[in-house]
Amino acid sequence: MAVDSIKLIDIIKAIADKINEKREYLTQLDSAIGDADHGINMSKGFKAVVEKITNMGDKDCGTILKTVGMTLVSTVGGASGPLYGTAFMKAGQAVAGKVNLDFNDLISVCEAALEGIKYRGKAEKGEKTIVDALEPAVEALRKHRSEGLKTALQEAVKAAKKGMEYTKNIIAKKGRASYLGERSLGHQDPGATSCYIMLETLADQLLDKKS
Amino acid sequence: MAVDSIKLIDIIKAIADKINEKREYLTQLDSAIGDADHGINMSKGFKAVVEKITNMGDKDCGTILKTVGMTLVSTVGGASGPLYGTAFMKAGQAVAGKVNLDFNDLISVCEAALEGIKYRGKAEKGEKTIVDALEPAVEALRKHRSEGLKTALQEAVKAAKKGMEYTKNIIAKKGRASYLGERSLGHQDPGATSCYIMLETLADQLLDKKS
Amino acid sequence: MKKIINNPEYVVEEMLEGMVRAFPQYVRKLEGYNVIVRADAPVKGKVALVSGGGSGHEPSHAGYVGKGMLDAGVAGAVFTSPTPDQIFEAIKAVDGGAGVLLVIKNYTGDVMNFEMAADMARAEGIEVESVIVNDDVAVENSTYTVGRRGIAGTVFVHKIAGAKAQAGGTLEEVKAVAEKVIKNVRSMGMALTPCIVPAAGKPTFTIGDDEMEIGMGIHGEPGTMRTKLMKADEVVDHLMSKILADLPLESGDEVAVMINGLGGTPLMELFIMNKKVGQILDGKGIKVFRTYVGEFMTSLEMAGASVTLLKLDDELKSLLSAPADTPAFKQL
Amino acid sequence: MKKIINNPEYVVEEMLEGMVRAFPQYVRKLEGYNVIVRADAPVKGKVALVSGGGSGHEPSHAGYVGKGMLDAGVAGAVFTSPTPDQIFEAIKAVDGGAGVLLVIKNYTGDVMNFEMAADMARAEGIEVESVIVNDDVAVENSTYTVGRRGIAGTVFVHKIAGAKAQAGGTLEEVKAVAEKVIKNVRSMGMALTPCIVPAAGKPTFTIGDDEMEIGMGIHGEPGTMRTKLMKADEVVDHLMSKILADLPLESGDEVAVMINGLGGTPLMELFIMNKKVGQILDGKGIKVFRTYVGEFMTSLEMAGASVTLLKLDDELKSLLSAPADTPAFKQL
Ligand SMILES: Nc1ncnc2c1ncn2[C@@H]1O[C@H](COP(=O)(O)OP(=O)(O)O)[C@@H](O)[C@H]1O
Ligand SMILES: Nc1ncnc2c1ncn2[C@@H]1O[C@H](COP(=O)(O)OP(=O)(O)O)[C@@H](O)[C@H]1O
Ligand SMILES: [Mg+2]
Ligand SMILES: [Mg+2]
Ligand SMILES: [Mg+2]
Ligand SMILES: [Mg+2]
Repeated sequence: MAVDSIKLIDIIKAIADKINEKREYLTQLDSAIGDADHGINMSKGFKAVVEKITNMGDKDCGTILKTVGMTLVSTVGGASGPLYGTAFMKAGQAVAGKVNLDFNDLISVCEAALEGIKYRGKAEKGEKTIVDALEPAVEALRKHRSEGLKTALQEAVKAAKKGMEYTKNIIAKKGRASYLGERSLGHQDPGATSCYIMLETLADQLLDKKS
Repeated sequence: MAVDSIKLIDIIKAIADKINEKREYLTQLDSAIGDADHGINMSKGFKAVVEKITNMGDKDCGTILKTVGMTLVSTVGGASGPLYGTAFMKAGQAVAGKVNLDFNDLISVCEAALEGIKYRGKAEKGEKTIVDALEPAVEALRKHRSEGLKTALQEAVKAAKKGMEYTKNIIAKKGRASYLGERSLGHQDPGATSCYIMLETLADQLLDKKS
Repeated sequence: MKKIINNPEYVVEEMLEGMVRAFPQYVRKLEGYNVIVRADAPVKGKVALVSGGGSGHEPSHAGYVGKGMLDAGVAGAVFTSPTPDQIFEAIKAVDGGAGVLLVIKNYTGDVMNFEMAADMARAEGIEVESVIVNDDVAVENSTYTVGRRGIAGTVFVHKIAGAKAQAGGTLEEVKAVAEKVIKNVRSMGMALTPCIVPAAGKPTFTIGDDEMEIGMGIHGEPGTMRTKLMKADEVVDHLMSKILADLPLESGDEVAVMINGLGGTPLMELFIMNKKVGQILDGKGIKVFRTYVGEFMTSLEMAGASVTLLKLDDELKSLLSAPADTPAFKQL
Repeated sequence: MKKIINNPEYVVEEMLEGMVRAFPQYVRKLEGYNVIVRADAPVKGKVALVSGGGSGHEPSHAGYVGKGMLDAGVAGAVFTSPTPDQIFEAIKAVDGGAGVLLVIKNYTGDVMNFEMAADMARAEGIEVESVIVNDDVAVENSTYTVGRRGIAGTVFVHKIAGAKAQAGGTLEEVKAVAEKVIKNVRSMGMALTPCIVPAAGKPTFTIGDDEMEIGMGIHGEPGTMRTKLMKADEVVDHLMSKILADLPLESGDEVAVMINGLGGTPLMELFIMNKKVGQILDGKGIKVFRTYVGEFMTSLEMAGASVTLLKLDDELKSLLSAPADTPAFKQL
């Protein structure tokens, strides 16, 4: 695998499309345990991201990822803006200056994103947040690294999905849903869901087109 | 005819009963062209009046009427409080010190009441107010004075009724209904109506019981 | 009826108790009367200002009792003028020997009750004058009727006449400047929803989800016209055109602006209205000297607002700018 | 949706324009940002206070920008925390060389966005500290969760820390007194109706005509419990018992009281609530030092109210009593 800047931009655009497609669904999940804006927030952010990066094909991958992060931070607001924003900014730092990303870089990007989210949000696994989807995915990537891109990515997506679904069974300890206490049980976390959607889109982009 | 203080108190109580009976009706008339409180205002006032005068049988008629007026003024508020209050206060002045009222006194009482209302409200006939019922009644009393109490009173009530009904055909120039302009047409004036009710009750009390 | 109240019969009494508890440094209540007076009343040698009317217009009028504005606010039942004996007690309690000015909103009931109280006070040797505020241009003016209603513009009368009195003006001078304000102030309002008088328990009128009422009074009386919902800019255009048609203003003139919420409308919407008011005045070269945005003369929980313009001269500017310290109107 | 607005997308921008037009003597807007700063910012040598949050809580926070309170208010989209770049611009614009204190309400989004802005400012050599207000006792406190929300008690932090800064306090001192306020302030709210976020166009929740919601936040989030309508006295009893269970007060202690309307509730009802609050405090021998009744931290047009108690000592009393001059909070 080798992802150059043009390909990276395509992947991010695909993520933006998917997020926009799931706008209502994510908002609906947030209305049950939050303030009914997660889909609105994310699609607003990624719309701005697409505008910003479309013509950045001549920039390195680190710069592109950093731009995604800064754009999310400065357009989304709320909780998901700083969280995903920090994730992309850290990811960009992890591959600063690179014009091509290989499999190991990809793992670094995901690790850095997770680190960014945990640094910013101070959440651990099991608190009904983005971390519940992202951390299992990163763990799977590491565990299956030796089996190659395809297996590792597929396992990561599977793990993210399982983590996302598990959020139904736990009480929120972070974010707006935590005010609900027990009443947050039975509802799937919107942030974990958007994270799963992004990882799934990433895998689709990398595996279908076999680059 | 001779109305002593006890009888005067009975008449006022009868008026209070009648007003209370017509509470909803008067309020409903006021809701069409005013602020839907005339019946409430009047019955609140007369309830207080009854409490005040019940034990005033040993006082002269002037004092009793003055007390009615002062009580209306200090409990009703709005427009009808000062208007009817002044009417009764002036009526009391007109028969100050008298322990018995004869037919001529009765006419003086009505004249003074009209004078009080016009002094206070500065309304003329034809402006859709209390005056439209009371002034024709006073005119009829004067005109038929020589024909005796019964005829004069009957004519007065008839004139008041005609005046009250006429208010449907005119535009309000005084009071809250005047803000409606043309839209006040077709509605009977609540104040003219309460005035007619009082005069009718007075006549019933004086004529049925032939005192 | 959704209200945070106890007994609809005692809302006025309970409200006044809550108010006096909140602001003992400013006001006290006359025992046995629904009258709020300055804590330090009577102020010796100062002309005293008394206003009032039906309750339900809070913070009017008791909220304006304090230094630089009113000496007493008399609270009637909800939307019903107070009775003369209440007003008379207020006059007696605040008369500091320099006379008393009554500021009356132009409603038949208010005018008569205040005038009777004035007569009672004069009979006791207190010098009393009165002015009648009639700023609502929604109602056609005519010498053959009772004329216009008094609405939010009344607060400018309180402020400016209050400043004149605080500055030591004589009764004649205070009355003269109050009348100058009345001559130069115009208002007009609109509403999105009716309100519910607690004792009645039902709305004062009904209105569709897509309708609004233009030319509302402040007692839940119907307005002069009902229309489909308009955008804020259109609403303001309409209100301003009525006001400007009646108040002769030329380029270079200065005005004070008041955007008054009727009770249920959030500040956000009042500011959006003010944006358009400012744009219209800019377009005509009329200078805004001061703007007041908030709830000054309400109609219980009615959603809606009124716009008031006051044309200023140097005297009015300096009195409007004078400090005031009352529970609901403070200016440093 | 019945609102006096133009385009739901631009309500914040239009509101800020209307605000700056209304109060040019107090505030100006940073070009290109939804940030309101003191007209005379930066004030050289004074610690600067920056607060903000989602819009829809007006007059919070921009209404408190002025002498003796905030130096900047940052306005996010309705009910959405502003982004770090906006907050960063605010910090830069008001830093007068003595450092900047951020007053943050405890919501995950607000905390993260403000902290990122603080990092950005520190990277430019500006001294920045922050405090997090969490006065809402409706939410169970726990070290394992994000803890309580910040609601109306925040205004006491603005007032008291603002007074300390105005008096020349150092950043450390201003932060310390802000934290003292946070330690001693408790609030709880209730609502009768939901509100409508303009961009959403429908109510944040549905509620029956005979129901009320207890323990409401200020973003239309559901409360902690839904009940049948209660009388004002019962509502206040409930709110006060929760507050008093959490704030240790003894006979002889002194408090400041705030009765805060959420936007759609008339002043009359707030005063009726204050009557009961005063009675309860009287019964416990707790002295009321000052009371504030009005709309301080709203939730658009939501009908409802919150009660806030702040336990005072001599330092807090003197800072609370200090003058303030802002569009929405004036004290002489
Ligand atoms: N501290 C945190 N760490 C990680 N994720 C968090 C944290 N707090 C909230 N989230 C995520 O943010 C999501 C909500 O995002 P969003 O609705 O856009 O923001 P807001 O809560 O400010 O309205 C939650 O579903 C949760 O997954
Ligand atoms: N100037 C006036 N002169 C005589 N009657 C008047 C005048 N103004 C109003 N009224 C009478 O008062 C009646 C309304 O009384 P009411 O409803 O009790 O008072 P308010 O108008 O203050 O609510 C009207 O129907 C009218 O007959
Ligand atoms: Mg959300
Ligand atoms: Mg009436
Ligand atoms: Mg009335
Ligand atoms: Mg949100």
